Amino acid sequence: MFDNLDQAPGKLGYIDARGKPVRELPDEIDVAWLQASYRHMVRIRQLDKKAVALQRTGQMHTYPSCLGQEAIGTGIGLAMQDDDVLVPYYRDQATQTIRGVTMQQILQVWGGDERGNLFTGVAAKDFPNSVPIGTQMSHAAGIATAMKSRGIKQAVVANCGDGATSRGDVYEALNLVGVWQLPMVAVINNNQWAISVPRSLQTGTRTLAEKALAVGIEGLQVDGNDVVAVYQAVSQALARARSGKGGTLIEAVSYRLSDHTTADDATRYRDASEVSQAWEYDPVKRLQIFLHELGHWTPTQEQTLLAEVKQQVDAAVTAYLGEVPQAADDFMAYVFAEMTPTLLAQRDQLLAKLERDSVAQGGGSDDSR
Amino acid sequence: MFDNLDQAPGKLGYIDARGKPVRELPDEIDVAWLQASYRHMVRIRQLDKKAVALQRTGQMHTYPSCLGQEAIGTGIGLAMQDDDVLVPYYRDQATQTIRGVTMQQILQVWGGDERGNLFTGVAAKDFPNSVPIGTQMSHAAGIATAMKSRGIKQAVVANCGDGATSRGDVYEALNLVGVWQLPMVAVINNNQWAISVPRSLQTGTRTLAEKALAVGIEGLQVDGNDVVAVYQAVSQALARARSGKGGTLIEAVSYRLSDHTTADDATRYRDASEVSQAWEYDPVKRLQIFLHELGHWTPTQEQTLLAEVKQQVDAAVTAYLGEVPQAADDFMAYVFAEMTPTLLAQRDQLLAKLERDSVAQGGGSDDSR
Amino acid sequence: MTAGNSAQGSDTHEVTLVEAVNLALRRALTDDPEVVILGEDVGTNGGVFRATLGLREQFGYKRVIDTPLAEALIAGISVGMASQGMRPVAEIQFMGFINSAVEQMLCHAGRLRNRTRGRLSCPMVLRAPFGGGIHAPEHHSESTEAMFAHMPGLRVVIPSSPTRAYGLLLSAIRDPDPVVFLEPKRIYRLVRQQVVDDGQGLPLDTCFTLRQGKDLTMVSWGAMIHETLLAAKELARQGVEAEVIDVATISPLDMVTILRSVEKTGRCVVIQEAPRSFGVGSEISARIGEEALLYLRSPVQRVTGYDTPMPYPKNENLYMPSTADIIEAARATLENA
Amino acid sequence: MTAGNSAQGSDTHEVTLVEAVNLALRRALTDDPEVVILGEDVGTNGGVFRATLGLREQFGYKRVIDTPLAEALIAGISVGMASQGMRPVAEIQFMGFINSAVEQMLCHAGRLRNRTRGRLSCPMVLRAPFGGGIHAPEHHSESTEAMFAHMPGLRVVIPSSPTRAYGLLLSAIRDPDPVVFLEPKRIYRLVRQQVVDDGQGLPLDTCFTLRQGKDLTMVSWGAMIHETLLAAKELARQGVEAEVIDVATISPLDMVTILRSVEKTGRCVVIQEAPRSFGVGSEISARIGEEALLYLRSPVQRVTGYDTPMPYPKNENLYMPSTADIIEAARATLENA
Ligand SMILES: Cc1ncc(C[n+]2csc(CCOP(=O)(O)OP(=O)(O)O)c2C)c(N)n1
Ligand SMILES: Cc1ncc(C[n+]2csc(CCOP(=O)(O)OP(=O)(O)O)c2C)c(N)n1
Ligand SMILES: [Mg+2]
Ligand SMILES: [Mg+2]
Repeated sequence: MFDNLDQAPGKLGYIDARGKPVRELPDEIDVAWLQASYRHMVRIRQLDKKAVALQRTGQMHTYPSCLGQEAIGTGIGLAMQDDDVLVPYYRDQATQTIRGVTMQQILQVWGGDERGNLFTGVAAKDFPNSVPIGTQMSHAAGIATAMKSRGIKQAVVANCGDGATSRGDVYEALNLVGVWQLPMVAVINNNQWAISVPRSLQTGTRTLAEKALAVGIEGLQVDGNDVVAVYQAVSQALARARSGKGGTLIEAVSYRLSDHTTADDATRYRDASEVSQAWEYDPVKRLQIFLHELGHWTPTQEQTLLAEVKQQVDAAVTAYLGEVPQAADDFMAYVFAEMTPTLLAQRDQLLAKLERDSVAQGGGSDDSR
Repeated sequence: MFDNLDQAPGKLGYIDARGKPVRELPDEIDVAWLQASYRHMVRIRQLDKKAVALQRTGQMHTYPSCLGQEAIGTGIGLAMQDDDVLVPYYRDQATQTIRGVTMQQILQVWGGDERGNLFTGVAAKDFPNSVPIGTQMSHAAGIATAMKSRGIKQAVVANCGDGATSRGDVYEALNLVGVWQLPMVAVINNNQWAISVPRSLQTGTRTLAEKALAVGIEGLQVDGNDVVAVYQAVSQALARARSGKGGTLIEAVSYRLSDHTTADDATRYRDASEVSQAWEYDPVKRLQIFLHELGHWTPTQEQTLLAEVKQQVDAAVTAYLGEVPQAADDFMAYVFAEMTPTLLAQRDQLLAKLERDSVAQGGGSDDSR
Repeated sequence: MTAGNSAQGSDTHEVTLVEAVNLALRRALTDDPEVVILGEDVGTNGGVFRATLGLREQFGYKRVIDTPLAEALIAGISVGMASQGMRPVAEIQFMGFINSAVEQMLCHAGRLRNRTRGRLSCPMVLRAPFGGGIHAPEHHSESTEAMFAHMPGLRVVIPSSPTRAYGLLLSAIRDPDPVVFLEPKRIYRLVRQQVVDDGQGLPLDTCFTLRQGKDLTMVSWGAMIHETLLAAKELARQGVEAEVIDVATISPLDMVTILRSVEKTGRCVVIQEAPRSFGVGSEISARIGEEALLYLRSPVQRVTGYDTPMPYPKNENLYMPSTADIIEAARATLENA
Repeated sequence: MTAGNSAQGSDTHEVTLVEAVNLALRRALTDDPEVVILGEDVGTNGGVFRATLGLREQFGYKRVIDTPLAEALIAGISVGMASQGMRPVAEIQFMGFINSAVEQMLCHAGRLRNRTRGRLSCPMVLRAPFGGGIHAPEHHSESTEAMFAHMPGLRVVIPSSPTRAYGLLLSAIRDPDPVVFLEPKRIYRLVRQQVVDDGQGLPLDTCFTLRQGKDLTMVSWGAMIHETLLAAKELARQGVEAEVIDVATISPLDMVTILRSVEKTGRCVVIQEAPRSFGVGSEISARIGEEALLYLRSPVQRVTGYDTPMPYPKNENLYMPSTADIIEAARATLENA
């Protein structure tokens, strides 16, 4: 499953697959931090489950689950400072929610509503996720260039998958980080698969971290299922970046426990046994056991958390399902800062057409053509 | 001038900048081989000089000189076998002529005549040079894929400059060589400059050879001004490739002694002192001295060679200048295997227009509009 | 596929468009050892739309190749392979991801023959599912065929039915020059048709007249052919006989068929899903205006998408041209006398 | 530049088109600290055409940035910088090398505002010299403006004189949305004009009528404006008054100006250097046919390049539309009565 042994999540972190400590926790990691991480991870897993369920019942479009990737997103989210900028990919729901993107917004995006990208607060300058694989990495490099040029001590975190490392633009962006010493931390979510293509068919290197060598930046591998390891790696890399010491490439070794998206059927191309084995590395479970064995997580706490999270997720779903539709012409209104005469004319056509259809159907335009 | 000391040409080869042996020559290199190499290098330098002169006198369009790069091209050309395929870039005149591309064809290409790409014989499957930087590397990977898929023991040599290593498609192609173990040898002509941009602004790595690490192939640096070193490195890499052991990235460290092209003025961005220092590493001179000190090159031989080469170059120039123009509609005739109705109609328009203009000008269409 | 699976002989299959693609690929792989399939997820997974389903099993790893995730590379190695006499049929997973392959298609695929005055050529096919209407995420619904149509040296071919998918794809693969083959994914599984798997190609560079009519000409391609035919049917019910032309090969354009029809009907509606301005419909409309002006009894009408990105799925339908839009445009051409 | 070099105040300069570009860049750098120049060889070398000459010296390394050789990267980091409020003005060395930047322009630059419903925007300019006629090597002569014109969310702007280069570039840089700014390199140094360096932009999204005329309308852009004006002059000598319209902003297209003129003249020639089919001229011709049909006294004529790659320099002139071609087309529109 994992290309080679030293990539197995649990070998490069603090808490192993069975929830046992691998080495002493860093000083800044206390019980409160661990509990908070755990809460984030449980919350995002529930949201994720709900999103898949909504898709299955026709209330959501294609959705990319982050099942099994919660530690990566959470570790990054907790490591980032408010004035850092996040350039996510589509499995970064955990990081996004920590940065204040609402669960409703996440549902909106995959429910097919651009308003889900209207982030506010800390996330106001963050990018929405990028669908064309890899293209976001140069945006991040550009943001890092702006930060460096303005002399602000901020940094960018940019994420992508293992498959994305085959794209030339990812290399181009990382190469720029190296030559311009940009304050950027790139995290590769190596979940072993790019849809049906295994990591071993993407590149001949033993690790993805070593791609840092080709661009002259730091590179390291961490256990992507260990939230402490991800947090530590990203925190330290961000500190380096903010202090002008340049960028880092972090390979977070993990596993995609879900189908690629709800449109995918992973049983077509990978063994059930591989997946069930991967479940033994579950990032959420291991943290629960760890906390529990430390004496800091009880079944009662678990139940309270689940109830609380259920309420939050349900509230988000209710808000999502109940939202006021966008104005019909919203998809024209933001193409340019001001609508051009061409678009104004096209808007008139659209509105006339909707009027026509509504009359033809006896009122109310709907989803069918 | 050279980013760091171990890149200085002369340090990674057999014959140093002063024409002194650095280490024992490989067995297969004998006097005849050295003399043949020297002849090639002198010939290409003369052709190159002539091409620049033709451009200065308005008989040639923009031309990229290979002054100072003769050892790279010659070393590669001599290392390749007939059934290997060359995917050159625009400074590979030396390799091309060794593979049977005629001097006249090289002049034709830069004189603005597509017929210069009508290679025959050994070069019949070679690519013409590629103007969009880096794009040729994936052609080479595709050719290597075809070879591997057909089970033929051939290999591809693909070349590019130091600047080209910043292009994502170069990385993509090399990555494929690594993961598919393709029979391809990539040679980077690190001539320290990409037009006005020094190597140090292209990437943060210490060498370009180490980019091989990111794609899981062999990588090495050689003295690109030492024809023996280039030959050895490419020969061995080709042997590995042909025997199914995968690809190699060779960084040939050199220096662009000329302007970027005849359209460039390098004095705008680099010091004369740098260039004159680089002349001390001249690949042609050092081989001459080496041969001379071995007792195998006399002033008489030099004079004979120069006379002989002059004759060859002059003949090529005469042929080039005297060639029959292409048919007016040739630029339409090869767009598709057969001219489409659209193109046939456009050809009629063209011919009518030429007829009209010829009548208007009292016969004979010319170069002015 | 409801009929037998064998690509030998000439079995008849009742297939959808995507199954017809599969059938053509299978036939090409069987007939010509130089044909190889490559792309992302085309192997074990059989393609995200299952266009390459079962091909890996039948033809093996060497002929059905999963590539790394890099579209510029997919196009670039196809150029290289084709230059040596192979016949690569590359899949771009969605047309929205074809953009990094633009450079290879424009600079090399379409020019290799011309650049070398016929010494090297580039018999490759770049397949991509295109168009909207399946409620897919952003960038999964693009129709940028105009971009490729403008590139010299490329053919752009678009089937609109299972039979045409089969016949045109075979011809595209056998064509000695590069073809961008765009598959209208919205109708991938819309209807089944009898396809005789006899290895017969259909002609490229020629329109297909799907319906004869004397009152007006409707010109379209790809998935919009579906709405166009529905509109023609409704118009017929209203007593108006529309001629329906499937352009099929977008470039080079067969204007003869279109002009002949417009000369007969004097009225024309061009239907395209892509954004309105600078689309393929513009060329067709321009050519009609320029070459059949005296026959035109009414201005050419274009029914198109808007000059906007395709909206996220919730509002996708606001963007898509509809049957009613086509009927309205047809009526408008009929009003001018 | 023959006059003073200062970008302060409002000196008058007698400049070529490329010098006007330089003047506008200098002015933008002076006025707005968020403006940065980036690209290959734009620094010490001042750009291969010298468009950025002296800017590095005046504004330093942080504002005038030599990038690695990677066009996708240049566009991509510009998107990133612009999203944070900077105003990157990126140079692509030749339009023939813009193709790897297509994905960023299409998928991101033109969509960031729409995707985020106005939260993020992309005020960047992508400059590139374009067009043929300077006997440059392959890929140095492309005119692929139609490709960008079809992309929602992008402006495509093309100046045809020093004054318009200055004014349009300033407006492009100040525009809140992405602009592809194409500079006709064939006329980079053709004429000098008085340019007042007063920081005044010229309006985008609007045609410029360069010559009034009642007999026919000639529509063009970029370098072909030169031949178009020559043709108009010759026609005037022959007693025919042509109205000459410089489209200037290719997308979004100002059809009002064009239609108003054609309604007056009833005849139109569209002149484009790019390959004929699916070019910008197709859209213009289509719109005229569709919206001014009743005014047309003769079919619109297009004078264009051929559907071929630009030939290598020796035969470049065979490809290029000429003044005589324009006159011939104009005459053809006049023959139809
Ligand atoms: C440029 C591009 N090509 C193809 C796709 C289709 N696609 C979507 S996700 C995906 C696989 C991505 O794999 P990876 O980078 O490992 O990320 P993961 O989904 O595994 O997290 C592909 C091929 C795309 N979105 N963009
Ligand atoms: C894609 C692309 N971008 C830009 C150019 C313009 N250009 C031609 S050569 C060159 C520099 C190439 O440098 P390098 O790769 O080091 O090769 P060298 O010319 O030094 O041998 C540039 C930028 C081009 N030809 N192709
Ligand atoms: Mg993955
Ligand atoms: Mg170089």
